[in-house]
Amino acid sequence: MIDKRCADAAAAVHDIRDGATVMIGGFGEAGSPTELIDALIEQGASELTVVSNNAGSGTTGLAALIAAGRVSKMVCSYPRSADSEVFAELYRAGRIALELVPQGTLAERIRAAGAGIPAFYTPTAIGTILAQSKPVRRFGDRECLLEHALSGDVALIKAKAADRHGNLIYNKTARNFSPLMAMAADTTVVQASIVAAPGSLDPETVVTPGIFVDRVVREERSPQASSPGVGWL
Amino acid sequence: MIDKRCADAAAAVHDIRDGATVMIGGFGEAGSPTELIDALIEQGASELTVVSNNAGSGTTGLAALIAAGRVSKMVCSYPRSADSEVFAELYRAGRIALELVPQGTLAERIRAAGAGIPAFYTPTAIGTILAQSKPVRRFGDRECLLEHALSGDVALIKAKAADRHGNLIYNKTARNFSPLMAMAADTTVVQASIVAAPGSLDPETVVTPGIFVDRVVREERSPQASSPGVGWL
Amino acid sequence: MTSSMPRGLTRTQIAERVALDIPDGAYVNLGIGMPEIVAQCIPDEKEVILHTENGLLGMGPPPPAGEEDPELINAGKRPVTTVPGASFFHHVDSFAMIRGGHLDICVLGALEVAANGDLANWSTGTGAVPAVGGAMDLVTGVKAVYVMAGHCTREGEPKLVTECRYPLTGKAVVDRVYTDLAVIDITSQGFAVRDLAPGVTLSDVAERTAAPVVDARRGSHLVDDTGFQSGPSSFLKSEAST
Amino acid sequence: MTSSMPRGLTRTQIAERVALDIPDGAYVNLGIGMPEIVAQCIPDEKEVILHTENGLLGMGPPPPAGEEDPELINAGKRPVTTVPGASFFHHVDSFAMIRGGHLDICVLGALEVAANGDLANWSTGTGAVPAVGGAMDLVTGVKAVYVMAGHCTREGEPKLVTECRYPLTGKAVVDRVYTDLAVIDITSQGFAVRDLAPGVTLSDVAERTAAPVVDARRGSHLVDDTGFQSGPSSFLKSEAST
Repeated sequence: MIDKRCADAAAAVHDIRDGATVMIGGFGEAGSPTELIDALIEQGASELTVVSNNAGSGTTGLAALIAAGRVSKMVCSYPRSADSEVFAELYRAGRIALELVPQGTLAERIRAAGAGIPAFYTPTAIGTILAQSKPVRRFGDRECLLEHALSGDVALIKAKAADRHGNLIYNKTARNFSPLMAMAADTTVVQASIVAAPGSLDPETVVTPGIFVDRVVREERSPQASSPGVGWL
Repeated sequence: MIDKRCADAAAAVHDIRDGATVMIGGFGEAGSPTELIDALIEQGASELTVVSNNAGSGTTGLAALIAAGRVSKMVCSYPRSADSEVFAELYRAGRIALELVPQGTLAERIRAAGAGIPAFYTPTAIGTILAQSKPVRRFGDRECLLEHALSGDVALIKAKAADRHGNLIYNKTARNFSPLMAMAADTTVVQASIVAAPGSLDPETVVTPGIFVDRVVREERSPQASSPGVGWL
Repeated sequence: MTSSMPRGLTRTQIAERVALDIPDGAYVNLGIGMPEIVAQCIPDEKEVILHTENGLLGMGPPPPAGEEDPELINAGKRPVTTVPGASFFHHVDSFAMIRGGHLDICVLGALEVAANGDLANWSTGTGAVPAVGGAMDLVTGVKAVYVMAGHCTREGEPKLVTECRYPLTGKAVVDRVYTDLAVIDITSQGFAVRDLAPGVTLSDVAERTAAPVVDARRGSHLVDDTGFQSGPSSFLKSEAST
Repeated sequence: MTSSMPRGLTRTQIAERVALDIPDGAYVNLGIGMPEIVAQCIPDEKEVILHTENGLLGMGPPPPAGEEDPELINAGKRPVTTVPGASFFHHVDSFAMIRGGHLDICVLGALEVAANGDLANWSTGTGAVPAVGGAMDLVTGVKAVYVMAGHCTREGEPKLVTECRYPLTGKAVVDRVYTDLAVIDITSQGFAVRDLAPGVTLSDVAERTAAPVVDARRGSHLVDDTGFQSGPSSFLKSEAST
């Protein structure tokens, strides 16, 4: 039987190794898998490369992972935040590396990894400092950069609902990078507000088919959780 | 106001020019936009390049368009059919050209056109006769072919439901190539069983957002149509 | 119309001026910051579909206080709503709309715009943390790229220049610039003033622009150089082909 | 066990043999034709998710007569059903599953398989209309490529050869071949017989194979060469690492 449910977030992230590339879904707070990130902080893996659109805000979630010194490199499009200096301070101190990628190229590179495309051409960033050292080829009247697939050892993502096969749906703009990261990582771990029986999700409306998902954890802090469980992680 | 609805299929295809590249959705019969194809036959455009997974079966739809001598070239993955000799006869007689493309590469090339990717690398077809004359590049331990985006002047597709913005949902495996072709064609024409008011489709479950759609026609022959309208096209 | 010193347009007035040029039925992406104001200025008689690159087509106005959903936000990470006909999608589909040339217009802020259409709007090249977001994708993929910005910096430095000093977002990508003083097209002749704010003269603009400007106002040789040259309706007509 | 002339397995028996090797929880694509039979042979105690490249994960058996939906079909364009937990998707997402290495196993037919794993299964190179479908994507992307075919053609020509004469589907892509006579792995030593059908000897296989075969049966030096060498359970155990 296929049953991708894990007992808790700790179990779902227990085998993430030092030096791993961890993709983390979310655009700002929307879709951020905070319970899985907290479990990863607890678990202790370090020297991580994190692929995520942003570099954390406030002092929780990804910002807390960075503040704990676990991240040696960020791959993202927008590591600036109004309400957090965590990344900025480490960056200015030269204690964290940054690979800055245009947001669309970042999304496309992640998808490429999931779709078996080792590299593709795009006109985005041509003529800018982000094009430096990348191969250029002309197609018609446009110069394009060669961009490579970007894969992860692990993806940590958040869904609205999952079943034990790993089929997922998301909530509004919390979808963002998560379906792509699910495709691109060797192991995809999901925290979901609702964990339902197979057949509960309409096959027409599944956004991430279960084939892309390895582990499912029901959120402790979601509204569906009973109050004693809230925040115990 | 945005209103992409057309009076009928004839109006929706009236401006397709001789020599146009026409993408036609469907995998076999599933998702085949037969009313739009019939209107295209009536309209008379010729010397067409047709991009479609198959090359028609039986004597209706795409097979009829081919039989009418309107198609000078097919771009497809599987032009063989148990129940039609239309394409085969013309092909053997040298009266229709064929660009045979592996099915996944075909889908990916169409998507690339819609996503602004001029070309990408894939290991599919390496070492086969379909790789002939294509540039090869090695990524890690794999040789890959450079494949180019495949766009269309027009896409003819079938949906289960549409609204006047052109938002679409599909029925089961009738979805197949249609969402990709909608992205890749300059003008996308949809025949839909149901045409509903904006807001009728759940924003979470729209498969093709209206930005990719230009014209919507309600099916005459769909179950929803009153019987007098059936087959009058 | 006033003949006093040029005050120029307020931010909201610039946004209104941009909104005038957005045709009915357009698919539009509004950048973070000043361009966000444009959303509030689109007249009811136009149906304009707003795209936000974090995965929503059919973005509506901010929700009433207390009804915010932290998972329904725009690219600036502020709470928004949806309009009927909206759709959600993931990031790669969202950027396919941008990069595949499906969006009609984007409106972006700027640090500098060069006379050849080069845009710098993502980095001052100093010690700040660099952050590019979707800006490079937008300028490369969207059919028409409009910039909305103060004509000069707070320090009075022109933002319209011969050549950008800041790192580029894209080369030769800007189609038009809306400032507090004027509407300026990027043409083969460089900056071409198409419209002036009330009370602003062509020489006011020329003095505050670090590159030559040409006069491209409709019938500009017939009228004086104060005030809007063309009514919104004629202006809009010329937009139909955008 | 019989010592009479080798009859070999029926098509259904080959399919049953393939199904034995598919582990619980696998994501599997079954090619058009003979491999389709495998779907009916998967035992109830295994949950195997079938993928069909025209856009469905969680394919169920054919529907009862009269309940066919022309818009719910498999890659062979035959009516199918869905199982609980199924999902529909478009073609590029479907082939992302294939090409991105997400499927565990595909089972394909063959015209020829070479000792180095080359596969020819899409074209006889003659006047017939060429049609490739998803075969080249499957052999390139799926983690394990199994071939299911008659050991010889109807004319008695071996399908297992030193070098394919027909146009290739892919180079060095096949992992294992299931025929009416044997289960044969592709190894660095070429064709390695892993299992024999009841009543079939190693020399029966060698005589009908146009390339050298080696004996790779579990404990083959201890037992005679008739009948299955290893029970299904031990065979399956070795599959866990596939």
